[in-house]
Amino acid sequence: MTASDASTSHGHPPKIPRTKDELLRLYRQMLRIRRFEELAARAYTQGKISGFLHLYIGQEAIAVATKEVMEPGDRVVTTYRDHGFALALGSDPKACMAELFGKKTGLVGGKGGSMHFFDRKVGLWGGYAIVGGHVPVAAGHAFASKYLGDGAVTFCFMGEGALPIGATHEGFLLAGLWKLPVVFVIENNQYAMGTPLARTSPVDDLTVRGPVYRFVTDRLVVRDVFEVREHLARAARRAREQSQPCLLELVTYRFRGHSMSDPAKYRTKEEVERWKAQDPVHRHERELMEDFGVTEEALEALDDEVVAEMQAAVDFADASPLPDPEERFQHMYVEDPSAHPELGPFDRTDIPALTVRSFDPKG
Amino acid sequence: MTASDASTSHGHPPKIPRTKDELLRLYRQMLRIRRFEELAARAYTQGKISGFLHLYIGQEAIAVATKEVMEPGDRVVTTYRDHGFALALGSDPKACMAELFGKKTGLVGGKGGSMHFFDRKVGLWGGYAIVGGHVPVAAGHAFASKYLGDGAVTFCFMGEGALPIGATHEGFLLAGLWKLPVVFVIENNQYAMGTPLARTSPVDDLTVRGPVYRFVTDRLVVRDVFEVREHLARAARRAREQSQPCLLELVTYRFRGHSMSDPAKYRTKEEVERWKAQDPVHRHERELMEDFGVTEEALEALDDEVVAEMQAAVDFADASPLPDPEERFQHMYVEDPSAHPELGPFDRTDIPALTVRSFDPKG
Amino acid sequence: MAILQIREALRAALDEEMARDPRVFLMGEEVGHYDGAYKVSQGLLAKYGEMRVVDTPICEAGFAGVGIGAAMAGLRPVVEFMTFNFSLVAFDQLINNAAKLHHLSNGQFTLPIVFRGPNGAAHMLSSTHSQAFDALLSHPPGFKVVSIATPYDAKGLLKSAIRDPNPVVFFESEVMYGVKGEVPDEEYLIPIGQADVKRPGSDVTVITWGQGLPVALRAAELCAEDGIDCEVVDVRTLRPLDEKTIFDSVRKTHRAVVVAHEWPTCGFSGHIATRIQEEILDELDAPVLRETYEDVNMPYAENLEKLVIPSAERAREAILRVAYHRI
Amino acid sequence: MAILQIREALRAALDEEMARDPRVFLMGEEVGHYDGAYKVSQGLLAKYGEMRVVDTPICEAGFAGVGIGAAMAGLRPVVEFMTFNFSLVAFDQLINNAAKLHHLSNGQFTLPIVFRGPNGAAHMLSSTHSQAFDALLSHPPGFKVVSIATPYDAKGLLKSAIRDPNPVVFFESEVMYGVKGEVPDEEYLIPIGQADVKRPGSDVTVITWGQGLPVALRAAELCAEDGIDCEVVDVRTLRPLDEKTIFDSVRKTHRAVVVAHEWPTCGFSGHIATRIQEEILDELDAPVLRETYEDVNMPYAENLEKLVIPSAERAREAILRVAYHRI
Ligand SMILES: Cc1ncc(C[n+]2csc(CCOP(=O)(O)OP(=O)(O)O)c2C)c(N)n1
Ligand SMILES: Cc1ncc(C[n+]2csc(CCOP(=O)(O)OP(=O)(O)O)c2C)c(N)n1
Ligand SMILES: [Mg+2]
Ligand SMILES: [Mg+2]
Repeated sequence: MTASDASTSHGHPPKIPRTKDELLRLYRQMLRIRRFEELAARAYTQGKISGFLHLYIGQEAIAVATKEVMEPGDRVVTTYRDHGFALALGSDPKACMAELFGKKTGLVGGKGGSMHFFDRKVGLWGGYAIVGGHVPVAAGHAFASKYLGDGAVTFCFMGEGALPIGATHEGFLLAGLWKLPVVFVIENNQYAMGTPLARTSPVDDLTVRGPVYRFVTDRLVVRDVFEVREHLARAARRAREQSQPCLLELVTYRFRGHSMSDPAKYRTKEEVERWKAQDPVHRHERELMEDFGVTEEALEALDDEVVAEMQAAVDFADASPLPDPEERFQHMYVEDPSAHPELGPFDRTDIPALTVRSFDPKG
Repeated sequence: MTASDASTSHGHPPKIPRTKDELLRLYRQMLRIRRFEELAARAYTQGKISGFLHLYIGQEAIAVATKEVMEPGDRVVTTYRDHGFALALGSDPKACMAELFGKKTGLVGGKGGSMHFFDRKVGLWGGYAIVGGHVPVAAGHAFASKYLGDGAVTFCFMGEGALPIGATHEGFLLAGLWKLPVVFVIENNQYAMGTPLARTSPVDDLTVRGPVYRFVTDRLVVRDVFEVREHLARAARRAREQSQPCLLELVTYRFRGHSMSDPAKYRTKEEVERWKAQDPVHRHERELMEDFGVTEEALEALDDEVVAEMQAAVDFADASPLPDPEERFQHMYVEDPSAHPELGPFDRTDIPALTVRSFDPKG
Repeated sequence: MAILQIREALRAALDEEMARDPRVFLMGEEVGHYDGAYKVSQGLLAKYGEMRVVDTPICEAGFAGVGIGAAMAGLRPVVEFMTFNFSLVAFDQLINNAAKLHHLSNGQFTLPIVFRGPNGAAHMLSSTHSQAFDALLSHPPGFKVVSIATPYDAKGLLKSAIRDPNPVVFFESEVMYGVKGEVPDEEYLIPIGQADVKRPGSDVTVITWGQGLPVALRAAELCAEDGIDCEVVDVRTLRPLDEKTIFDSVRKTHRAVVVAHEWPTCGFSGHIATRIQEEILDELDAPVLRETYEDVNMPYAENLEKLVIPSAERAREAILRVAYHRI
Repeated sequence: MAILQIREALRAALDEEMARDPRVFLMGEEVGHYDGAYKVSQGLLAKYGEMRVVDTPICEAGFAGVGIGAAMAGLRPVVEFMTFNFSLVAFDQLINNAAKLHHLSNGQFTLPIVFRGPNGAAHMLSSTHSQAFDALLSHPPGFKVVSIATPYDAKGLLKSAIRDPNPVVFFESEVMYGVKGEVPDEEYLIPIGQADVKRPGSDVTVITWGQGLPVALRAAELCAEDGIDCEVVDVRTLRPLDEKTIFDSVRKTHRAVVVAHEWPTCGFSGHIATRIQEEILDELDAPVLRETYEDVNMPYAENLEKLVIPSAERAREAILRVAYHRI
């Protein structure tokens, strides 16, 4: 699984077998993300959402494919561009939208907003907003998996803009040195804010750094959610079964600006159109109609359902109360450890011995 | 010039033509460093030097070869293991020793000690003691060279222990992206304090990271000062003439502990002996006798001269006054810019336009 | 006199200094082709080219270090942090290199460099993007530290910062780039290290800077309705601090309140209170009180954020308290 | 009672906690095979193996981040910085991740992690290796911050820090690892957030912590010769600060001096002075004075370093000054 045996041409992707039901299911998931964000964008222009709002539109196939390969206990760690992962992993769209609205009912009680979705129960270990800063943290999650022998895989996503920063390098290095069960995924949407990759990277193929860390690497242009799933599954298997860290570069595109305040004037209309022509959501829509005989009416009905679900999220968010004033002090410090089951029997003396696996820095 | 065409075997190095005078000159330079440090080590045990004292003994050929390839205006930026460079570049041993003694007459007036030799007039742009922190600074010196078109090359040295840290990666990346005229040299003495490379790097060949930054890379085991000079010269030429940054890994060994307080118990006696057997200083000593007929007496006389020079440095340091108390406040801020010619005509309006070369991030 | 926004005043300062001195260059994320994340550097790339308006990858330690190295080599870098929140990854470069190398090299190398960008909470950006580093970068010796709050001060102080032979930290504010004010047409400089009395008064000294200034001025207005006449001192420079202007005012009013957009523990507001009581305790008729961020991480929710950041109403209460006025 | 060095007391705390709770592990440079740069972790690798005593490459941001991630996942990391000077490269991890994630995730994730290591000037290490980060890491909310000065406190507080469900910054001192003192044979814990009166007295309150303690105690001895009876309060914890013990003492003595191994601008010493004047100004018969580092980068030369760091003689002068005693 090296860059060379990945398909990187812009032609039709190699056909991976799929059923109509499967395709419908994944298509629906992608559509849910897109419709959620379209409504969020509207709410932003209405002044109901503030701060930074980074949309995932165009990249949905990645989050949806990730959920497909996750097993219970697996984790996703990602950037501020995090709505897609929350919805794909199973977060309640109501809580997601309420978070954007800064409401008490939000995913993190209105403390984080768009950039900081955390939803432990679905495996979302956070949206982080300092570029690269989450990479060592994800390595730490994987370190814990190795320590505890829990068999979990950590999926860590980052933009291509995160490769120059030191934290990314350090997280990679420790994961490679200690052979941690982690899959690092570069969502290369080709721009970091207004800056194209060519102006920040000495090289075009970002997986060239694999050998520095003894990562297995892979590279793929995102067009087909099944193809993304296959590549992610391969990497996840390596991480889970051999504790072999992998670096996967997924070349993709965001159709909107960096955030809501970015008019994205740095891209040509032609370039955007070229990428829209291979938008996975639209491709799969055509596929459903052309290859599986799904009618336009059926797709419209599905879309209506999805829009209704997301509109309900907006209505919920709108109607939700603001956080209580004293909530700003809540969770500054853990006052009552017993309210945090994850802290376990922290002050008891009869903790069972953990099975700590032997630790060979090279093995 | 790739890792593969560099000689990395432990056999006799390829014979590079040399004259007796040349060999004597370089041998003397190496010996000067060694004797200086031996006397410094003694002064340390006598309590005349304090703080951290990191000896360069075993690595002298690198500093001496560097001086050989430098042109006026070139710079050396290195770590806390910096005595060798100061002496090789031409700093006054008296001022160096006085710095170790914390005296007013020291290279930096007693402000820095062993770890922070700066001697602008000989091209020593500093000894830095935060691992990796000087790498972006050196890239900045090279950036200025590109900006000013001054044709200078910056030589930046680091231990192999500096590769995991983010600052090194970031400095490399910017140098590669902007094609800065810099030579990065890893002095791989195989240990970072007590830690062998195998416990901190996922890979053995550190030049494997070259392609990430579009560096030209090279790798060499340090046995022969002429060979080191040749490899450095090649890299310097590329940097100077093509503004092509290079990464050169020099595999070497320090015969002493990490610093004076390190008993170096983490290495076997056999390993140390193996490396001592190919100590460049001793090799060249044998060569002078065997190939050039220099007598033992002549070498002893040379040694006596060198020891006398360094003992004079110790005597000077010992006799020098402590810094005046008010000197601790001196140079906290520039109070009088006119005392700093490097600041130039900073508040005039008739500064001539600089020739700023066109700046192509890829070119 | 032109009426300029703060961003325009900053741009004018950069432009004039770049035109004056070819060694001056600007470096940072999105400063060039994107015309600046907050449009401070709009048009400068077109005018000065890619060598002097340098777009960087996302690696603050790397480009801060390059700026430091370039300054040592005789250039005059202005390094922009998109916001100072992102400077945390460059703290080693700032504190160990920029702030120390002149002293450490015993004066052999000088570091005429400016690190600038917005600092402090903007609006609903949550805790990692709403931090004020006034105290963190004033604590270690070595920097000059400036914080501006008007277009006039922005231009005059940025020009001085660029000409200063020392490393300067220059704080701006995201939410104040659009603030307008008069800026002279002719060239002027404002010396670093001089406070400015933004509103003269006789009853209570209100000390502030940066984003605190509008809060302090509003509080002063509110207090005027209570019959309390506030003197608002904008320190403008945190290092070196113009203690004389502060002490002179307190000697007159015998009462002081500090209004600051920063955390309260080990903040600069506390430093000012400490210095007042150390030097002129006997002049004080009341404790020096402070209106700062609350001691919590910044929440995203609008109502919570509003409670955490300084308010003119709470500042008014502090002012009335030190004036022993019924609240 | 055994007589232990501080390094031995710390080691005993680590050993006991690692034996008690298999989730506790130690991570840092040279902590394992080298037995610790200052031998704090001597013997622990042999006892607990490479998974629980983890030697890291030189990448403080990386391994601090790994510790943070591991803590989120239920482990109990103790991250050693060889010295806190090197933590500067990890400040983003410390301040943006460790100190914020519990709040930012609205309590979904907890961060039971300790960052420990020596802080402050040792002896002749020059400016990049002689820094005290008490203020820098106390300023942003989110950490508990401990600073120890005796073997007894070292052991009892490190055990509490490891058991604490919050991120804790734990400051030690290179030059004090060899300091000896009594440590009970039986297990004990010292709660975080409690100051300790290290010497009772009635005339002047001397507030200190960490490396300041021996200076303060020595100054108190000197003052005793002048007939001034000092009460020395070792705060031990900077966050949360035990203000009650400080205020109670000042209410008794009406005079206070802070002795601190840190820079004077925006320092913790100033925070203490600020809080005293804010809360009990009327109790003060004199300004709160401070004996700290001078406001300069630390020089290497022995005579200069000695002048820059706090001295018992200068502390004595400050004490006599607040006592209005002839100096
Ligand atoms: C350390 C740091 N510097 C700067 C920023 C500001 N910033 C936020 S997102 C971004 C661009 C990131 O681009 P990329 O990594 O490609 O991710 P994308 O937004 O394309 O998903 C920048 C510069 C930041 N958040 N953190
Ligand atoms: C960021 C940072 N972390 C830790 C240290 C402490 N330290 C000083 S030297 C050193 C080992 C460096 O080894 P290497 O880079 O191989 O250089 P060598 O000493 O072998 O020349 C360490 C860990 C430091 N100076 N800076
Ligand atoms: Mg991108
Ligand atoms: Mg080494």
